[in-house]
Amino acid sequence: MRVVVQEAPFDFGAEAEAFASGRHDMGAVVTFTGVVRDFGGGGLDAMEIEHYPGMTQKALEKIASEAVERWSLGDALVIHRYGRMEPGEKIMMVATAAPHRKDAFEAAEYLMDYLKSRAPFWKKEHSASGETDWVAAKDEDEDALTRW
Amino acid sequence: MRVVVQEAPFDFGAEAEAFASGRHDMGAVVTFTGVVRDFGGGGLDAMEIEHYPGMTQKALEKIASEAVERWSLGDALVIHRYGRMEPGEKIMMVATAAPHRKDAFEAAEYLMDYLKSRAPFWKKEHSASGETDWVAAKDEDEDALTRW
Amino acid sequence: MDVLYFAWVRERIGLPKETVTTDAATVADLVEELRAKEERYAVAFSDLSALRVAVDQELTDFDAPLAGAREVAFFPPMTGG
Amino acid sequence: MDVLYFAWVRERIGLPKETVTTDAATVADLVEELRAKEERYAVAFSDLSALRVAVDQELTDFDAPLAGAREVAFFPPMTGG
Repeated sequence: MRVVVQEAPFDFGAEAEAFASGRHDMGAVVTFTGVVRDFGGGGLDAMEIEHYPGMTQKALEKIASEAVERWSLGDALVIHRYGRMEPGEKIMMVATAAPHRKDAFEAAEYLMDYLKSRAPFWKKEHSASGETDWVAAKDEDEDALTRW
Repeated sequence: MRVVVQEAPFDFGAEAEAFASGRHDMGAVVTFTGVVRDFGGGGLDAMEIEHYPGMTQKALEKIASEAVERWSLGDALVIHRYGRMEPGEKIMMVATAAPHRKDAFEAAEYLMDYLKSRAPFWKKEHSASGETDWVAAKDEDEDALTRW
Repeated sequence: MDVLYFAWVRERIGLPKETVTTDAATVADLVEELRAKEERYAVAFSDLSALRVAVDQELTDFDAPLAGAREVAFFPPMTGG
Repeated sequence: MDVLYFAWVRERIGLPKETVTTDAATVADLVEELRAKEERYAVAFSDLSALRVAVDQELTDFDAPLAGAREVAFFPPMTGG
């Protein structure tokens, strides 16, 4: 299990390849990557992500450990950035490895649902017109936790 | 949308990176990779995959098109190998891109469920002791289709 | 009409493909003709619930008509992914 | 005790961190003390349902006791991923 919190970009392809390689006992590998979206034609200039340095790493480790245990994962990976990112940049990724696809998918969705609403990150959008807005948490993201 | 059927290995990291890059309108990218498993300590020598050359490409294109339409995907990728593979080798991958994570996950699971039971591939296991066995289709894989 | 066999169906019948001249109206009729040909066909087609069929490279069922069909393929349930 | 603020809570109060001397028994008691300090605190803490709290870097709720706590953080619902 590996959990990384960093400001710098990460190499999604290399991380995905390294995570999926050399596994002889895990038949299924799932990855999820979140990308900064530009809503409608150049409206978004940048996304800024604030986090809680003392808490972030251990909150993510707790979420990842719970997923590994619950689905008997062979491995799990979480990488999450903070700081300023432009549209198209990758914000974060998770990866899960399990003997069967159902477990790998479920564990990745669990990681994402908890990262969305229980990891101490806050997104702020900087629009091209100079305005800034904190992204509001969505009820559907909070509701997503009830399935676990 | 891209569908590839080939005997040669594919570069999972490079494919995942290329698929996920430069998307300004799709916030969520999911990949799944299937790996040849060695069940219990060197029992499996190789996996051999037979397919139906005239049908495979179009069956996969149909499955992928249905996923793209149903979840309004920004893009979908399916790569599936045939021939002989050793434990640890990647058999296939799918990737989906959508504005939101729920759609990207669901579409990837849909692709996998249909690839398992509706694409003309047949797996044969070659054991280290020289025996060969056609892998039997699982009831649970057929049942998985009922959710869609 | 070309008739194709895959996986253990191919192995039991002993060939991947053959050309068959038939007036069979449906896939099921064709199966009856093949069963009557030789023991290895009778064995391969003994349990249709363990088989799948494609006509002109589209999955279908054993009731499917064969009028105009150029290619019929028999195989076990698929195990892709 | 260190009190930390994140996202718009930080912006409304105007600082990321301060040291507070308090006898507050619970998070809710601490909030009452902060609200009474200055208008900007009253505004930031006007609707607790829009806030989340962590004590010593663990998510908790406003009823949580503060005995022995070294760090309390207030912030809006998280938006990671």
